[in-house]
Amino acid sequence: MSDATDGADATGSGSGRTRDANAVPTLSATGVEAGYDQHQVLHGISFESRDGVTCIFGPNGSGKSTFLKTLNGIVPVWDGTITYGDIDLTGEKPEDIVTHGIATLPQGGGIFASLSVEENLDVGAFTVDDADAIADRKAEVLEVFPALEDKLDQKARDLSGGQQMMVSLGRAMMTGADTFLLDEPSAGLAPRLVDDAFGLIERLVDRGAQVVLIEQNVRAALRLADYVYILAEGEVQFHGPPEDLSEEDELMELYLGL
Amino acid sequence: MTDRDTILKTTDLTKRFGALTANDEISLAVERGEIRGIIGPNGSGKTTFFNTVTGFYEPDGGTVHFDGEEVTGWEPHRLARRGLGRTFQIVSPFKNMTVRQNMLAVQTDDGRSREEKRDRVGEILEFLEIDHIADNEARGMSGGQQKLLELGRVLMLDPDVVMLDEPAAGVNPALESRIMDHIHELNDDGTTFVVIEHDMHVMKTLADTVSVFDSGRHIAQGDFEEVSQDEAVREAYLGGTTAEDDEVPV
Amino acid sequence: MSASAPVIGRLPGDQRYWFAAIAVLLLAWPFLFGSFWARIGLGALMWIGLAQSWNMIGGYAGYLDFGHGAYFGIGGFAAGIAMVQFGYPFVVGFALAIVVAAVLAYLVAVPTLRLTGAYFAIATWALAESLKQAALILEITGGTFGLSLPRSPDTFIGIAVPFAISETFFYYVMLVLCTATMLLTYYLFERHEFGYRVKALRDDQDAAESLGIDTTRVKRQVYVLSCVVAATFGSVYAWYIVFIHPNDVLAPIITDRMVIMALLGGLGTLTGPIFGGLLVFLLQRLSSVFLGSSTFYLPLIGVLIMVTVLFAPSGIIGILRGEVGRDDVRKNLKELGEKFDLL
Amino acid sequence: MVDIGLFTQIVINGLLLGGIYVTIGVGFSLAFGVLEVVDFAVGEYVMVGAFMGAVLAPLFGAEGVFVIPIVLVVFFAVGALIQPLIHHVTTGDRPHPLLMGLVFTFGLATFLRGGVLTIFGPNSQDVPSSLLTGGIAVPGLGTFPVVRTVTAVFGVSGLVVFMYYLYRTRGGMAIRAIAEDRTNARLMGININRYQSIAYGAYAALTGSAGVFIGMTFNASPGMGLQYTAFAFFMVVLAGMGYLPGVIIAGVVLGLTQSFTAVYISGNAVLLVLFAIIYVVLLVSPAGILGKGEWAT
Amino acid sequence: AGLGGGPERDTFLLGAVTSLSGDLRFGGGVTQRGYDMWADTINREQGGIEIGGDTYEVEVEYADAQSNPSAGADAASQMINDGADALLGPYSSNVTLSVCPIAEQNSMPHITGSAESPQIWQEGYEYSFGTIPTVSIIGNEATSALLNLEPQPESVYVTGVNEPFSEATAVSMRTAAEDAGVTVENYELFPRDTDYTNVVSAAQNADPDLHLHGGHIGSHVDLVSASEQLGYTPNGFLMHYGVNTGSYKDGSGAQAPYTFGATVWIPSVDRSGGVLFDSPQAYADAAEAAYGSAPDYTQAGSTAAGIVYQEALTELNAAPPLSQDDKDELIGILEEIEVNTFYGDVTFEVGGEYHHNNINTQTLLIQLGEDGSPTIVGPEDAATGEANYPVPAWDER
Ligand SMILES: Nc1ncnc2c1ncn2[C@@H]1O[C@H](COP(=O)(O)OP(=O)(O)OP(=O)(O)O)[C@@H](O)[C@H]1O
Ligand SMILES: Nc1ncnc2c1ncn2[C@@H]1O[C@H](COP(=O)(O)OP(=O)(O)OP(=O)(O)O)[C@@H](O)[C@H]1O
Ligand SMILES: [Mg+2]
Ligand SMILES: [Mg+2]
Repeated sequence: MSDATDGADATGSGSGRTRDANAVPTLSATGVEAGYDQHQVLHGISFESRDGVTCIFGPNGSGKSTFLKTLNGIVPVWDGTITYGDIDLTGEKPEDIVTHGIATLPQGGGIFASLSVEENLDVGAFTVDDADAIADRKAEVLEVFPALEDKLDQKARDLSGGQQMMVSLGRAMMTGADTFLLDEPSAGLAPRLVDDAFGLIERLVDRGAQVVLIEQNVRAALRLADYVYILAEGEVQFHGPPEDLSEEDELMELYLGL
Repeated sequence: MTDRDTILKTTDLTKRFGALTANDEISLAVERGEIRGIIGPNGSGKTTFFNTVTGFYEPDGGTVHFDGEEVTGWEPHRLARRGLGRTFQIVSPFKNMTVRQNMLAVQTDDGRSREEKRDRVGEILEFLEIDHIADNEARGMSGGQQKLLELGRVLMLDPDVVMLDEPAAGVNPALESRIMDHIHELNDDGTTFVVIEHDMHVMKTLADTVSVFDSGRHIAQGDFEEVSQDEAVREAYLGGTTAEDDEVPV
Repeated sequence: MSASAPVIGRLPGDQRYWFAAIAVLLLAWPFLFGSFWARIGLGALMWIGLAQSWNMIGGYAGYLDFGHGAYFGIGGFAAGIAMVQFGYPFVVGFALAIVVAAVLAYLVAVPTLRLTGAYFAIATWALAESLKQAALILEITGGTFGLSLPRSPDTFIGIAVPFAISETFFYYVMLVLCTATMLLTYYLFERHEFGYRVKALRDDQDAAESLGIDTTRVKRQVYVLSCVVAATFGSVYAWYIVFIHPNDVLAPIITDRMVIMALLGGLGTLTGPIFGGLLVFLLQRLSSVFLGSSTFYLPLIGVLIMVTVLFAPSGIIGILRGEVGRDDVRKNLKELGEKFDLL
Repeated sequence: MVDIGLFTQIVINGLLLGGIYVTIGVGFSLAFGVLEVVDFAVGEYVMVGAFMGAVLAPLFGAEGVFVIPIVLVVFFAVGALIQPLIHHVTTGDRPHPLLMGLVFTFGLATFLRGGVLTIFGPNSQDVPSSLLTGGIAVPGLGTFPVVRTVTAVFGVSGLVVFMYYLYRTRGGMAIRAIAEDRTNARLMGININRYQSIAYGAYAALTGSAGVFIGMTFNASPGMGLQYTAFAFFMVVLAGMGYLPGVIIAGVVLGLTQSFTAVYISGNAVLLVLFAIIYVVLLVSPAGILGKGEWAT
Repeated sequence: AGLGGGPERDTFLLGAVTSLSGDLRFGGGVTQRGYDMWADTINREQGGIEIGGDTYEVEVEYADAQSNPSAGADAASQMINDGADALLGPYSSNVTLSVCPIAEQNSMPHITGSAESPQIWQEGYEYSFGTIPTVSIIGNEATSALLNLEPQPESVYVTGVNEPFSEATAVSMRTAAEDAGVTVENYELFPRDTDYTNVVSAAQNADPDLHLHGGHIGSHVDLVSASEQLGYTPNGFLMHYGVNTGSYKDGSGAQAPYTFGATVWIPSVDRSGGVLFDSPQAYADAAEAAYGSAPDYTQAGSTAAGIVYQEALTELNAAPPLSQDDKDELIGILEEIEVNTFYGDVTFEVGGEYHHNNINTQTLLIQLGEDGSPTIVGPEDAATGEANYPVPAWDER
C-alpha cells in the first residue's frame, strides 16, 4: 500500500521514481452499477486503470463523472466492486479513500472560494503530516503554475476561471497521491493553459503517477492517452489502446466528433 | 462587411472592481448578422464585458448602443426583451423546474399567445434534441444538457443578438459540433452572435471576426487567421497550440 | 412531480367527488357542531389562509419573510383604528387594512427585497419588531392598553346580517377569505405564467433577469400580494376577537406559526399550507381538550417538527403523495446513521 | 445637561451589556457563518444552560461558577450529537436546505422550551453565586457589576479562542473548507462529520455556559430564550455574517445603543430604536457595520 | 330548567377559563387552585348548593386559554357550548378582555377572581364581575401607606413595564405620590425585555427616597438584581404584583428580603370570615393542606369568586341547569349582593368608574422579612408588624 508519506518521498526527492520499482496499484471496477435516488446511471461498468493515462470519453450525460465519483466514494455503489491493488474500496468513504493515495479534481474544479489560494493548497495536504513534504510540494505547484505565486494570499474566488482551475490542480497535487482522478481539467482554460494543464499531467505521469482523465478536449487528451474507455448511456462502448480507436470510425464519429 | 450595419456597439466601456480595471475603455462594434468571437487569457475581462453590456454591472464609464439606441445602464430584463440575449459561463438552470417550465418562464413583449409559446418551446427542444427530457427537473440534467437548455432558453427570447459565454466548454465534441451547427443555422436566419470561447477549433469554424482581450483591454481584432498569426496574441494567449494543430495522433 | 400531477396527493376515485364532499362539509360545518366548533373551524381557516399567504413569498418566491405576521397585526389595527378612532363600519376598516398593508408593503419591498436569504429574513424580523414596539408607544393604536373594538352590531353596511355578528357569521367570512386565497394562489402560482416567473427568480435571479423577467417587479408583486392577504385576515380577526393588543396581534409567534405551517405542509405547494395549517392549529388549540391541562403539547410539537423535517423533507404533502415510503425512511435512517460517525 | 457620573455609568452599563451579547454572539456567529446553520435554538441553549445553573449550583455550595465546567462538557457532547441531525436535514436533495435547518432548530427550540416549562414550571429560578456579587466602584467612572464584568471577559476570551482555532489550526482550516463545500472537503480527506460536530459542540458549549452567566446576572426562566435568539441574530447581522471579530463591535453597538436610548431618550423606545437600527444597518450595509461579513446563501 | 338550559343535570356547572399553559401558566395555576378550593370545600362540607331543599354539587370544568386572547375566547365559547351555568374568569387582563365580549354575546354571567386591570371595568360589561379591586386602587392605597412611614419620604422614582396591568399599576403609584405632595423624580415605562442596569443607573442618579415599580414577578427580580449589582439602595422598593409569591423568592434568591409589596389579602390579615371559611388563617391552612403551598390574594380572590356565585345562586333559588332568564336574574342579584367572606366583604360597584368591580376589599402594604415571609406593615389600622425602614443597604445584609 502506498500511503501519503510515500508520495511525499517521491515528490520530495524531485527525481521521480521508476514505475517498476514501486508500481502504482491498479484501480479497477467490476460490474459497477450506481445512480441517484431511483435513477440508475451506470449499468455495469468494468474498468481498469493502466500505467500512465487512462482516458474516459463519452457524450455529455453518459455517466463519466458519476463513474469517477464511484471511484472516489462520493456516489455509493449499488452493485459491483471497486478495488485499488489489494484494497477493496467498495463502500469506503471518500475521506478514507484519499488516504490510500487517490486524489480527485472534481468537474468544475471545486475550489474553496473564500479560502486564500495558499489555504486551498494547504487543505489539499490535509492528510499529510510532514511539514517539509508540504513545503516541497507547494514549491513544485508554484513552479508549474507561476501565475499563482503572487496570488497566494488572495481569496480563490477573486481569480478568473482559468486561474481557479490551476488552484484545483495544484491542490490535487498537494495530496501527494499516486493516482489522480481528473474530471475535465482543461475545461474553460485558455489554450496556453490547456497546454500547461496537459503538461502537468505529463509531469505527473513521468513521476510515476497514474492518471484517470475525463476530457472533452479529445484531440489533446489522445496525445497523452495510454488506454481509452468510451462511455455512453452508462455502459462501456469501447476500451482499448488509442491505436485501436482509429479502426472504430463509427464510434469516433458518434462519441468523439472526430 | 461594410454594407452591414452595426447592431451592438460599445464605446470606451470601463468596469472596475476596486483597484482592478476589469474592462479598460473597450470599444467594440458588432455588425448585424455576424458571428463575433471574443478570445483572451483567463481573467482578461471577457465575462465582465458581457455582464457590463447586458446590464448586470453598472459601467464605470463608456456607453453601450444596441440596435440604434443607447442602452447604457438598462436593466438586464429590459435589454433581454429588447432582443439582447445572453448565457452564463457557469450554467444557471432553474433547478426546481422542469425543462419545459424553464423555457416557459422566459418573458417577452411580443404578445405571443400561450399556445404559440408552447409550440415554440416544443420546436426549440426538438431543435436542440432535448425534447425527450422536457418534463424532467433541470436539477438532474448532465452538464452538457444544461448547456443546451441554457441556449434553448435564450432562444425563447427570439433575440437579435445572442451572447454566448463559453458554449463549448465541457461539451463533448459530438455535441459541440451540433451546437456549432445550431449556431450557424440560427445565424443564417439572421441572428447575430457574440461568442466567448477558448476552443480554437470552435473559434475558427464559427467566428467571422475575432476580438482579442488582454488585461481588460481590447487589443486586436480581425479574422481568425490574422489574429492567430499575431505575435502578441500568440504570446499572451495561444501559446504553442493553434487550431491548425488538428491531426489526431492515432 | 410533473406539472399535471393531482393537487391533493393520491386520493382514491375521482377528485371531483372529494372536492364536493369537502365543500359540503365546509358549508354545513357551523350547523353541524355548534358555536365552539365554528370557532375552531374559523380559526383553522384563518391559519390556513395565513400559512398560504406566507407560502406565496416564502415558498413560491423563496424569500424567507420573518416579519410577515406584522401585516396581520397591521390589518387588525387598521380595521380597529377605523372603527374605534373614526367610528367607521368594518368595511371601511377592511378597505383601509388593504390599502395600508399594500402601501407599507410596497415601501418596505423597495429597499428590503434587495436582500436575500438570511439577510432578508432578519431584516423583516427586525422591522416587524420595530412595528410592534411602535404600536406599543403610539397613541392611535391604544399603546400599551390596546384597542377594544365596538361590539357586535347586527347590521353590516346597513343590511341585517343573517347570523348577526356571531361565530357563524365570522366562520363564513373566513371561509370566503380562505377560499379566495386558495383560488388566487392556484390561479396565479400554479396556472399562470406568473408562477413560472416567480419560481424562476427563486432558483436563479440573474438567469431570470437575463431571460426578460423583471425580477424586481415580480418580487415586489408577490410580496405586496402576500402581505395584503395577511392583512385581510388580520382585519377580520380584530373585528371578531374585539380586543387587540400589540403583544398579541403583532407577536413574532404569528410569523413563526405561518412559517412552520407552510413548511410542515409542503413549501411552494398549493395544498401544503392546508395540511400544515390544520395540523399545527389543531394540535395547539385542541391539545388542552385532549391532553388536559399541561404544557406537554409544546415538546410534542417540537418533536413532531423535528421528525417531519428529518424524514419527510417535502412535508406532509410529500407523505400524502407517497414520496415518503418505508424504503425512504429506511434509507434516510441509514444516511443519518452514517453522519454519526464522529470518531 | 449631561451628568458626567451618570454618563460614564451608562457607558459602563452599555459595554457590559454588550459583553453579555458577545458571549452569545461568538458561538452563534460560528454556527451561522461557518456551519451555515441558521440556529433558532440558540436562545434555548442559553435558557437550558441557565437552568442547569439553577439546578446544579445548590449541589456545589450554591455557586453557579462551579457549574460552568460541567455545562461546557455536557453541551459540547450534546451539541456534537445534534449536529449530525442538522447536517442531515441541510444536505441531500432537499429543495430548501437553509430552511430545513431553520425549521429543524425551531422544532428543537420548541422542544427545549416546552420541556423545561413542563418539568420546572413557569417560574423564574435564581442561579446563586456568592463569588460574583455586588459591584466594584471605580471612583470617577462608576460601578462595575462583578458578574457582568466576568461575563464580558468570558465572552471576549471565547472569541479569542475561537478565532485562534479557526484561523490558526488545521482543524479550523478544515471547518472553513467544509463551510465552503462539504463534498470537496471530503475529497481532501476531511472527516466532515467530526469537524462539524466539533464546531457545533464548541458553539453549544460556549452558548450554554453563557446561559449560566446570564442566569447569574438575571435569573433562569423558561421563556427567556426567545429574547436571546433575537439578539444572537442581531449580533451576527451587525458583526457581519461569519466575521468573528465583528462580534465585539456588534456587542458594543447593541449595548451602548440600548443604554443610551434608555436613559437619554426613553425607556419605552429602547427596543424600537434597537430594531430600527438593525433594519437600517441591514439595508445600508448587509455585510455588517464594518462591511466584513460574508455568507453565501 | 327552562329554555336553552341544556340537558338535565343535578350539578351546577361552572366553566372556568384560565391559562393552564403558556406564559401565564403560573397565574393560571393559582387561579385554578382558588376555584378548586371553593368547589371542593362546598361539595365536601355542604354537599353542594342548597336549592329548594335539594343540594346540587358544584362542578368546575376548565378550558385552557393558553395565555392567549384568541384561545381564551375559544375556551369561553367551549364552556358555553358545554352548557355551563356561569363562567369563572381567566388570569390576566388581555385574556379577560377577550373573554368578556364572549360572555356579553352569550348573556353569560362571568366572575373573574384574578384580573386587575381597570380597563375591564371601564368597558362597562354587563355580564362580567371581578372580586379583586382594580390595581388602580391597590397601587394607590399601598403607595399611600408606604408614604406614611417614618422618616417621611420626600421623593419617589416610579417605573413600570409597558403592558396594560403594569402601566396601570405605575400610574396609580405616581398618582398616590403626587396626591401626597411627594416629589416624583421620574416616571418611566420600558419593555419587559430591556436591561435594567440603565433603569437603575438613572434612578440611582436621581437618588430618590423610594423606588416604586409596576410589573410582574420577573421584572421585579431583574430590578433588584440590577440594583444589587450597582449598589442602588433607596430607603425601600415597593413592587406590585406578587412579591409574596414563591416565584419572586425563587427568582431573586438572597435579594428578596425587605421588599415592600401590595396585596388585598394575606393569611395573617384580620378579617372576620363567614361563608365556607371561618377566617383567613383557616383558609390558608386548608389551602396549605390541599396544595402544599401558601395561598396568595389571587387564589383567595378566586375562591371568593366561587363563594359569591354560591351565595347568589342560593338567593336565585333555581335548580340547574340555569335558563337564560335565570342567568339574567343572577346578574341582578350579583349587582346587589353583599357577602362576608374570609377574603373580606365583597360588593360590586354598579355604574361608576369601575363597573362591576369589587372595590371594597382593603389594600394592605406588606414587607418581606429575612426569611422571605410577608408582614403587614400598613395601613396603620391593619398593620401586624413594624416596617423595617429604611431598608439596609445591599452590602450590609
Ligand atoms: N446529482 C444528480 N442527481 C440526479 N441525477 C444526476 C445527478 N448528477 C448527474 N445526474 C444524471 O446522471 C447522468 C450522468 O451524469 P454525469 O454527470 O455522470 O454525466 P457526464 O458523463 O459526466 O456528463 P458531462 O460530460 O456533461 O459532464 C445524467 O443523466 C445526469 O442527468
Ligand atoms: N465580481 C467581481 N469582483 C471582483 N473581481 C472580479 C469580479 N468579477 C471578475 N473579477 C475579476 O476581473 C477580472 C476579469 O474577470 P472575467 O471573469 O471577466 O475574466 P474572463 O476573461 O471571463 O476569464 P475566463 O476566461 O477565465 O472566464 C479577473 O481578474 C477577475 O478576478
Ligand atoms: Mg461530467
Ligand atoms: Mg469568463
